[in-house]
Order: sequence, then structure tokens, then C-alpha cells
Amino acid sequence: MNFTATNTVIIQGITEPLGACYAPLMQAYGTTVVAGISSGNGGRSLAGIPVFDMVEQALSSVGAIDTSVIFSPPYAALDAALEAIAAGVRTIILVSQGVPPLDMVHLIRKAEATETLIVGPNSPGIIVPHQLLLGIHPPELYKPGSVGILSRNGTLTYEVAWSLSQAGIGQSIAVSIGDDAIVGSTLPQWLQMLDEDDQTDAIVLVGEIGGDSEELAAHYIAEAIDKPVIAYIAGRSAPRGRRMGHAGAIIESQATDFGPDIGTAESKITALKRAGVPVAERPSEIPEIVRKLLKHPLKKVS
Amino acid sequence: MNFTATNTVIIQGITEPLGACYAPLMQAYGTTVVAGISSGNGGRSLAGIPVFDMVEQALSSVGAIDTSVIFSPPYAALDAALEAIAAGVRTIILVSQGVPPLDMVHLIRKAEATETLIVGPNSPGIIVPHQLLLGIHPPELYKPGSVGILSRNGTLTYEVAWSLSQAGIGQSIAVSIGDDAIVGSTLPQWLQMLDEDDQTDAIVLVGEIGGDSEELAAHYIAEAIDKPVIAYIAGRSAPRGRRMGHAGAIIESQATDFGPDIGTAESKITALKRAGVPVAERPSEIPEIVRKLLKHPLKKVS
Amino acid sequence: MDLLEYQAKELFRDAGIPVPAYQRIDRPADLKSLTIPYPIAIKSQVYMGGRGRLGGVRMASNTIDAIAAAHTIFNLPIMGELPKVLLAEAKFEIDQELYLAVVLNRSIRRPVLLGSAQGGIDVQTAIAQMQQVVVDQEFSPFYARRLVLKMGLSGDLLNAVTDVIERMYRLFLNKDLDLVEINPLAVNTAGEVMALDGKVSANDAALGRHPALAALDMRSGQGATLKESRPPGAAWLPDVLSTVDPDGQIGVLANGAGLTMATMDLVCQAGGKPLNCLNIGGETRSDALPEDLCERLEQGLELLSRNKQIKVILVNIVSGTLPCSRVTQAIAKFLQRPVSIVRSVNSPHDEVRLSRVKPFPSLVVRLVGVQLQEAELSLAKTPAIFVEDLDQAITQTLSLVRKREP
Amino acid sequence: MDLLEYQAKELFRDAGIPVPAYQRIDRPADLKSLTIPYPIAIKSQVYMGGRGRLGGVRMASNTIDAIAAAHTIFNLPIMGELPKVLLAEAKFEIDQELYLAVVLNRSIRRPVLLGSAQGGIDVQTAIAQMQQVVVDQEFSPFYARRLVLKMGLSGDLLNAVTDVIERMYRLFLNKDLDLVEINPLAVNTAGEVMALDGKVSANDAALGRHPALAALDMRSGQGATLKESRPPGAAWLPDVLSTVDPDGQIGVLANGAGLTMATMDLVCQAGGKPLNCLNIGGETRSDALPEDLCERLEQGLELLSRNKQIKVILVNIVSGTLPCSRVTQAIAKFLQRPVSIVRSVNSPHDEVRLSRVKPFPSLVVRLVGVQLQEAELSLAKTPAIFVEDLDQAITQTLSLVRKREP
Repeated sequence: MNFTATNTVIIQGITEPLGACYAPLMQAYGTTVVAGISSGNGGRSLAGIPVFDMVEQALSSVGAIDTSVIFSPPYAALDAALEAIAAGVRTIILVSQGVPPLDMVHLIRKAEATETLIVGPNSPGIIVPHQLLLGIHPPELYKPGSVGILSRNGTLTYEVAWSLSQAGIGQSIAVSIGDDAIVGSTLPQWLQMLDEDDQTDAIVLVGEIGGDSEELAAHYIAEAIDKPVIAYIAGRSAPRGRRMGHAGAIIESQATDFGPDIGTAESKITALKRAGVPVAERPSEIPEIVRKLLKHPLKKVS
Repeated sequence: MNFTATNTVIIQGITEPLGACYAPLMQAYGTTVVAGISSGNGGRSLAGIPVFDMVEQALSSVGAIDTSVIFSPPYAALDAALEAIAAGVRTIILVSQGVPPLDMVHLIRKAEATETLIVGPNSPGIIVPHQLLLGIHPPELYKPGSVGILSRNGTLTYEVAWSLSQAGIGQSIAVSIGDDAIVGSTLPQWLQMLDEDDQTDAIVLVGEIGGDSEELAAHYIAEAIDKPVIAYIAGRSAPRGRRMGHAGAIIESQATDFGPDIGTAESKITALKRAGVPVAERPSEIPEIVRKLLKHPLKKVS
Repeated sequence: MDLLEYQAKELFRDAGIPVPAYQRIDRPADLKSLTIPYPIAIKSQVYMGGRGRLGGVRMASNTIDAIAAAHTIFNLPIMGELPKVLLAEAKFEIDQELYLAVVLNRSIRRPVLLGSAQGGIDVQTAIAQMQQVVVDQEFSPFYARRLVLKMGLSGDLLNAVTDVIERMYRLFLNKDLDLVEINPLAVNTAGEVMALDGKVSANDAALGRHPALAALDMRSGQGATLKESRPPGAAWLPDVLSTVDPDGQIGVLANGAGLTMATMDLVCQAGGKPLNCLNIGGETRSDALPEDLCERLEQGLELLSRNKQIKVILVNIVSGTLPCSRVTQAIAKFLQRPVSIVRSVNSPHDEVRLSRVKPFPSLVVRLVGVQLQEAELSLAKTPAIFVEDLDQAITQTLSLVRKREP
Repeated sequence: MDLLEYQAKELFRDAGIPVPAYQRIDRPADLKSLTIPYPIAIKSQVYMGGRGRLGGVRMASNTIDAIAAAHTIFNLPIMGELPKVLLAEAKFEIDQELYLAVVLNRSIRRPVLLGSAQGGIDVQTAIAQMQQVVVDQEFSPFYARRLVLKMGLSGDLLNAVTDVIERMYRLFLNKDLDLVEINPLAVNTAGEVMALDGKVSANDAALGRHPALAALDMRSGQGATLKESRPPGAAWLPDVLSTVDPDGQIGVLANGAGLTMATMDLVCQAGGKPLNCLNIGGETRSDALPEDLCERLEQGLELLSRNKQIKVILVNIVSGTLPCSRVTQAIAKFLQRPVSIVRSVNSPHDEVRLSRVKPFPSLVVRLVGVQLQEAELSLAKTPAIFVEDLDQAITQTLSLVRKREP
């Protein structure tokens, strides 16, 4: 992992309301924001950040770009990401929600072919406390340390970070892969990166019901992760109702390859426990478990 | 180059009239035709060649496949080629004419990404005399030897081969890149392959008016080819008339990046002569020039 | 967004997928001017499943029977849903029934093709024989062929079904669908195929770029287009409140789905009964500003406080950039609001007069963010109870509910 | 296949590219029921260029003037071409004129986007400022943006023109076009853009999968669709004979474009004058058999021998698989044919009675392939002259022409 303050970062969609709000905050946090991109607004500047019409113009003006944080409207996000990839950017944070899933399928194929890391969409992005903000995490809730937070959501991630910070446990990084149906990177991908990251001693996995991300993560933890992992799953009390059209029965059980129970909190918690991962009952329990594990790391049996 | 009788070859579109006619001829010439592909005809056989519905079925039945020769109808050719690429085939001969150009653009992008060699469309394919027939060259007109024939056309290629054979000059290989507007491989690509081919001592380039293939080839020969090259260009006496709509002037000169004269016989012959390539006035002159060059190869000055 | 069968068939027909001759029936009298030959099937157009079993499909061989059948079906609710429209459809002789679908698989993040050689009404048999092909690269018809071969078809039928799947996939791609399903794809003895029933679900996030598709929404009038046509940055809320426990007395309001669920879990774990949980939305809308949270918060409080059963509202806001004092200002503003006429969110066309009956629900407010002390101060003048710790907020909420129990 | 302007504009409109309000005018009286407001432009709908310079575009500000202008234009040939249809179009105020095109570049084997900030009637200025962007990977709008920036546009106009190019590209891709051109794309002082004139060329090879597009062929009635609807394997010939030298007395017939050109070159190099050269087609049609060559050969001979100016026909066939004896059988068969009524290839709707006047053209036949001796034998009974060597065949042809000169 190479998420440090030396990363050169551009902000695509910098003139969108969300982009215009967070660009100065990212910069103030120490992130090296070298350019903003907004078609039709080239030549202006925003909070001292020069704005270009296209990524490739920024490239020739500011040199190589490591990362793009995209605040573009959802239907423009795919094009923005492809433009960044064409300009050689290999890490892309998609903050915007509402990107059509088939646009994401297209982008994921392109990302695989070009070895590009995509985070999001519908994601607050990445924060490396006191170093780097790639997205919209509220910096005040984080403090530097050695716990990596990995999640699928936004404000619940902040909640967990805050409870760690209050307990004096700092974070090496926090990343949310995003809360849309199709996202650019997976929990296993990130587990591997955090496992290899020298700054991270333990991983807090913040999951929620729906999909099978946590089940896949549990499987991957059992197979390949050496560092201690602590999990929390939101949605234990959620009503089980599922939309059932006349195709429902077949599609629900077959298309997504879920058994009847996969996607529920029970399924996820069971899978995680089976993988040797302690699962916190409530957010406030997390710091305690982390502290215990960091003092006496469980030796994984493989 | 690895065009030998040990190549395993499939024929896609084997039940099309053209495919059904040439499949047995290819096999009779010694080509290792391991399977034919024709959707809806799986389980049958044609001239002893087992027919499968899909390439991947053949794969599991006959093992790895080096080459596919495609006789599929023009609108099915792209899918056939993509199917072959997905099954790991990395050399594809497209015989059929009439493949829509944008299908070829799609296929070329895919071929570049997968390092697949595409010959054609609208091409008689490749013949290695007395070893291998990948397409529809008439074997009777060829004899083994050390001259490589590289062309864009069909019957004129046979004519040149026949005049060489009659003069006692055999051929190492003959390949036509095809006569459609957009083809899968270029003259420079093949010049390089023939330059590196141990079996080839000299190259006969059979060109014709239209496009800028020969100009590009001439440029490439001057830059990178060490073996002697002899050229012949058909169409010196062709009327110069070009279709001129009201967009004509702009498109003709700009879109294709041609100067006003590029594409004519004069332009091609001038470019070739400037590259040190002797240009035969008529097909019957070719054997004589080849014989001279093979006896006293010109040393290229680079 | 789900489509009704006749809408799906219109898309199928435009995509070149064979469908029987059909006619949309808005009232029984429409059958007098039927242009398709008898016998016909008359089918209830509802979103719910199971209509065949429940009498929502009837055959008719003349106009009199057809009109009678239509009257019956128009008045027959399917799982509580009455049809607004029927479909009259020519009969097709069936030799074999196949199941076909194209659907997005969020786990492998690719579209998949599904097919079963045993389609039709018996879902279990269809599932038992279900085959799947993942479209891992750009689609080409060979993916469809791969599925049809796995289904065990051969010869001319292989090519005919491959062609249908190819068209289903193009439709799926061109219209940003979540699902295209044909069940059954009927095959007659001549080997001709026909899509007898079908289901199409459009992706809600993509509807804004398919206005023609969005206009097909029969459930909510203007429906999804309404949402898209809101001015950028305007506040928005989910259309439907999720009901957790019908006997509950607690309303939970939080920002973000994960946080809302976590808060709800804590209430339940402590023995509380949430009636409604409301997620007022996260912070990743490109056209929204952090300040918009305030408006959504006021709307959410309005919505929850409308239900007299709710005794206590627990507000849990983890604010990103917006100072907590701004959040509490919004709460204070809400608490000073006069009673007003608003549109119900559940049925946006009915006007509901709010009578803010006593006892107005108690408000427990838990916030995370900057300017927390200012926030606490600004709430001091209101009846709302400010708590900093989440677990304590839960305890406080439950004790308030107990206090207010009759 | 080229489209007329009004056909191109229909495609533009469907693709969401802004075009002025327009109406197709089939006869001057149509202008009485005009639905667009005056002033209007009335434009000759011809395939040839230069109509503006030649009076094929006129302005009119009322019905009387419009009808008069239409009468004039209907009777005004543009480079020899009379319009069958006119276009009446609303006026658009022009502040700036841009040139835009999407075209396939056969050299780099990719579509390219072309744009010039100086569009309009002055082609040289447009060319001088022409910018180009190669679409090397799958298209995405950023390619269009790249072009517009190179053209020097900025601000809102950048986005408006990018949007037009994106739509042009989707049209190009969806309809398998060779060319989509807008010239000018007019910009008014409010920054609105409008495609005032446009050109679309459809790719002939792909027309078979775009029946709606193929139906737009105004030049040849059924046109390209006719070719596609021929039964598989049926013989086919190019629709138009290429005329080389209008004073020539030689007809050249060969199989394959390269071989035909090479044969023609040899005739010319030897001082001969070919009137017509006919390529009866190569061997790479998937639906054709080698035997089909015979039928095409007979048709070709029929076609060439119809022209009384041709004294000698030189046949040069390099046969792939088909034995030469089969080729000579076809020639022999042709030579024994009775005079027949055939359709002219150049104007397929006129029936032409062939009177095979003496002297019937001499036939020099040169063949390459197997069974050459049998072939020579079978021709021995006919007036055709068989030659094995190509150079000798040329000599023979020229000496025959000289012999038959008056």
C-alpha cells in the first residue's frame, strides 16, 4: 500500500457541490491535491487548486497523478474514471452514489485489464489519519495508530473510528469499499492489502446485512489473513422481508448464488466466527476486543 | 513463426458452403484439422472431421488449438473469432468477405489485448507449401522453397506464386492479409515475421492501389527489413476517379490522412523504390528479379 | 422498478424476441374490438406473483366468455393487488417450456445468464436444472450458446434459443436492467420459440437516463422520474418507512443505512421495540451539500412524529463536516414548527392534516462530530434530551418509553 | 451508401442531435401545408456536392416565394443530378460555424473524430484548422472532449459540442456508418448549437443488419437490400462496369480485383485500350461454392459482349479449386447461348434486347489451374482462343484487335 501524503491527487467533479465542499478539506488535511477537473471550467481555480477541463491537461501541467477522487454526477462517473485510467491514474476513489451497476461492470472490466484499484462508488473513500484524506471521512473522528478499519458504509465507519479514537486506539487507515450493489474493490482485496501493510497491526471489519461480501471475507480471512481481525455486523434486528415478484424465488436463490440464509446477519456472524473472527455485539465493544487482541494476538492455525 | 504441419487447426463455419468445400482440401494437404465448429451441427462429422457446436467443446475433446480458420457468414465472424480467442486460440484466419468494418475494429482491439494474430477478412489465408494450408490457396500452384509471398489479394497472389513455381522458385510461405478496408494484421507486421523466419530468404510483396498499406510497408522496409524485398503493384492503369460527395474533399484528404496522391500506383511505386525495393513491371518479371536478388543479395544501407 | 407483463412484452417485441399477438385491455368492453383471434388467454397484470394459481389467468374462446372473464379478473385481487390492466393474448401450442434469465450478480460483479430446460410454473423443477454462464468479458453471442449447450439443447433449437438470449442481453444492457426473465419460453412441435410470460426489472439508479422506461412506472404515477426531476441539492428521503415492530413505540432516525441499522440493533438488544426506522441518507450525493442534512432531518422528524404510536424518537446523527450545532439548530427549529398540512410520504397524493396531539413524542438526541458543546447548549432550551454516548442514548430512550407507558 | 440530407437529419434527430425544424417537400404544393414558420431555407436533396454554389439552396419568407423557389430547384440539376425531394427548414441565427465528423480510418484501423473551429462552406479554412482524435479503445465521451479542447473551445460550448460528438459517435457505432459529418454545426449568440447540414454514409457491407437504413436507398429503388436478399450461393456481379478508356475496344474479365487490375495494366502497358474491365469476384464468400464461378463468368461475358464497341474480350481466370475444364465448359456454354432478353446491369429496370450483331467479339482465354489440357481441348471446338501464358495472351489480344480494326 502506498497511501501517504506524497500521493499526487486530482479531484474530478471539483465544481459539483460535494466536490467543491470537500476539495479544500482534503487539501487542508495535508493531501497533495494537484488539480481539479471540471469540463467547461478549465482555467479557473478553487481554493487555490487549479481547475482543468480534462485529466490529460492536468497531467502535462502537474506531472504524474497517483490518485483521483471522483465527485462527478453518477451518470458521468464512468467516463470520468475511464478518462483517469487513460491518463495513467491507477487508484480511483468514487465517492458519488447512484452510479448505474452496468457502468460499474464496464469499469471493473477495464480496471482489471489495467490493474487499477477502484474504491466505491457510494463510498467516503480512504483516510490515513494525519496524512491523507481521499474522500469525505470526517478527520476529527480519527487519530493515527495501527488499526485498519475496513467497511462497506459511511457514517457507521465514522462511528466505529470515533469509538476507537475515544478509547485511545488510533487507526492506520480507514477504507469503505462503498455501499452500492456493484463496487470496484472487494473486502478480500482490501483484507490482503491491510494484511501486507506494515502500519496495520489489526483489522476491524464493519459489515452489514445484504449481499455476501462478509461471507466471502470470512472465507478469505480463514484462508489467507495472518493479522487479527475483529468484526461488527449491523442489521441483526432487520426485518427479513424480501421483495418477492413472480420471478423472485428463482432469481433470489439462483442468480446471486445465495442459499436461503446468506445475506442475513446470522449467516455473516456464523461465517466470521467459524473463521476465528471475534464479532462485537455493539460498536462500543470494539475497542475493548481490539485492545485485548493487540496485547495477546491469537496465533492463527492454518 | 510457427506455421508447420504440427499446428492443430479448427474450422469455424465448417458447414457453410465454402467451409464444407475447403475443409477436406486443407486436411488432404496435411493440415492437422482436429475439429470443425458449427452451432446446431455438433455431433456430426464432415470428411471425418468431428463437428462441435462450440470451440470450447472441441478444446476439451481434442486438446489445445493453435489456429482457427473461419468460414462463418460475415455477420457471425466477429462472434466466431471472439469465441476462438476466449478458448485460447491465438492465430485466426478470417476467410469470409463482407465483415462489417466496425466488427473488425472491435476484433482488432481484442486481438491486441490478447496478442492474437488475425489474418483477413476477405483473405485466402496462409499456405506453407507441402506442409500446411490455412485457407483456400490452390496448392497446385505452389512449390516449397525460400521465397515468402505477402499480398492483400487472392487470385493475383496465386498468379504470382504460379509464375515463381513455373520458374522453379519455391515458396516458404504465402499470406494474404485480406482485401477489406479494415483487416486484422498489417503488411509491416508480416514483413517483420518473414524477416525473422529462417525458411524465408526473400520476400515478394504483391500490392495494389487504394489505402496506404504499401506506403507504410515501404517505410517499414527501409527502417527494419534486412532480407531482399521485391514488389509488384496492380492498378497502374486504373482510372483516378474517386467518389466525391459534398463532404468528399475534407474527408478524403483528412480522415484517412492521405495526401492527395497517396493510394495511387505512382505513390506506392515511388515509396517502394525510395526504400530500395525493386518493383516489377509485370508478374512475369518477378521470378527473374527474385533469382537475381537471391544470387547477389543487395546489402541494405541503414 | 418492476414492469408489468405487457410492458415487458412490448420491450421484448421491440428487441425482436418473439411474443404472441397481444392486446392491452383497460376495461372489459375493450374485448369487443379485439384484433387477435380466439382462443385467447386473459391475464391479470399485477406485480405480485402466483396469479395463475389464484385464478388471475383465464382462457376464453369467444367475446362473451372473454368479457365475463375480464370482469372476474378485474375484481380479483392477487395477494391484495387489484389489476388496473389486463392482457389478452393469442394461444400458442406448447411442446416444451424453457426458463431463461439475464441478471446482475453482485457477488461476482458480472451479469449472468440463467437457463433451465424445465421452465414453466413448477419453480422447483426449473431450479433443479438451472444452468449459469457468467458474462465475464464484453458480451458476444457465444456466451448465450454456452448456456444453451449447458441446458442440453441442440440442433436448430440451440440456435433459436441462443438468438433469444442474445436479444435479452442487448435489452438488459441497453436499458440498464436488473433482470430480464422469460418463463416460459415455449417451444412448439415445429421448433418455433415464443416468450409466453416475462418479467423485467429496471435499475432504479439508471432510470434517469431512460425516460421512456421511467414513464412505465404504474405504481407511483410519476414515480422515479419525480425523484430525478428534483432540483439538485434538494432534500430527499426514502419513499417508504421501514416498519420493524408493529407494536413498537420507538422511532429511530439516523443518517446512513449502516448507522440506522446499528442503532436499531442496539434498541432491540436492549429490549426496546422500534416501530419505524428512518435513514435520512448518507453523504455521497454529488449534488448535495453537508447542510442538506438539516432539511432531511426536519422532514424525517416530521414524518416520525406524525405516528401517534411513537412515544420516543431516538435521533443518532454522525455528522461528517457539518458542525453538530447546526444539527441541533435544525432540531430546535423543528420543535418550534407550527402544525402544518403536509403530504403523506407513503401515499403522496393524500393530504393529511397533522394534529400534533399531546403527548408529543420525546426526543433523545445523540450526536457525533465537532462543536458538540455548542450543540448541547442549543438543545438545552428545548424539550429534547441530549446524550453524547450511544449506549447511554439507548438506555435513556428505553427508560423514557417506560415512563410514558400508560 | 450515402444518405440525403433530410435522411441524415432524421437520424440526427433520433440520436438527440439538435436540428432545425424541417419538412420534406415532395412537390411544390407541399409548401402550402408548411408547419414551420417563415423565413425558411429550401434545399435541393441531391447526392452531389456544391449545390449551394449552384443555386440549389434558396431562402423564402412567404408561401408564394417558397413555391416559386421549389419549382426552380426541382428543375435545377446539380452536377447533372435532379432532386426528387426538397428540404424546407427553419432559419437559425448563426454566430459561429463548426465542422465535426466521425469516420473510420483504414490506415490506423480505428474510428477518428474530426473537428474544425472554422466550419461552413469554405472547405480550405476548415481543413487548415482540422483537429483529429483517434478512438483507440472503446469510446467514452472523454475522446469527444479531447477533440473539442483541441479545437480551442471552452466553457459551456465545450460541453455542448462534446455532447453532439458523443451522439454522433453512438450513431456511427449503432448503425455501422462509414461517415457521420455535420458541417456546419452552427452556434448562436446564446451558445445553442444546431446541425444545419449533415452527411451520413452507411457501410455497404453492414447494411444487411440495418434494414431500416437500407430502405433509405433512394438511388436504386430496392438497392442494397436486393443484393442481400439473393439466395445464398447465387451468382452475383458488381453492379457497375468500370470504364477505363471510352475509346477502347477491349473487354477485360478476370476473377478478383487484384488480378483484374493486373490484367488491365498489362493490356495498357502493351498499348491496348480496355473499354471495360469486369471483376467477376473472388472466392471468399462464405455462402458460395467454387462452381459459382461458372455462372458469374457466363453473366460477365454476356454483359461485356453486349457492348458493340468491344472487339476482343480477354478472359483471365486463375482458378482456385475448380478445374479449368469446368471454366471452359462455361465459356463453351456461353458461346452456344441463344440471343436473349436480359436486364441491363447498369440500369436494372430497363429491358434490353440483345442483338448479337456480327462481328461477335473474339474471345482470348487465359487460365491458370488444374486440368489445363482438358480445358484447352474443350475450347478447341469453339471460336475462343486458348493461351496458357499471360504475356502471350496480352499479345494475342492486341493482335486480334488490330486484325479487327476497320
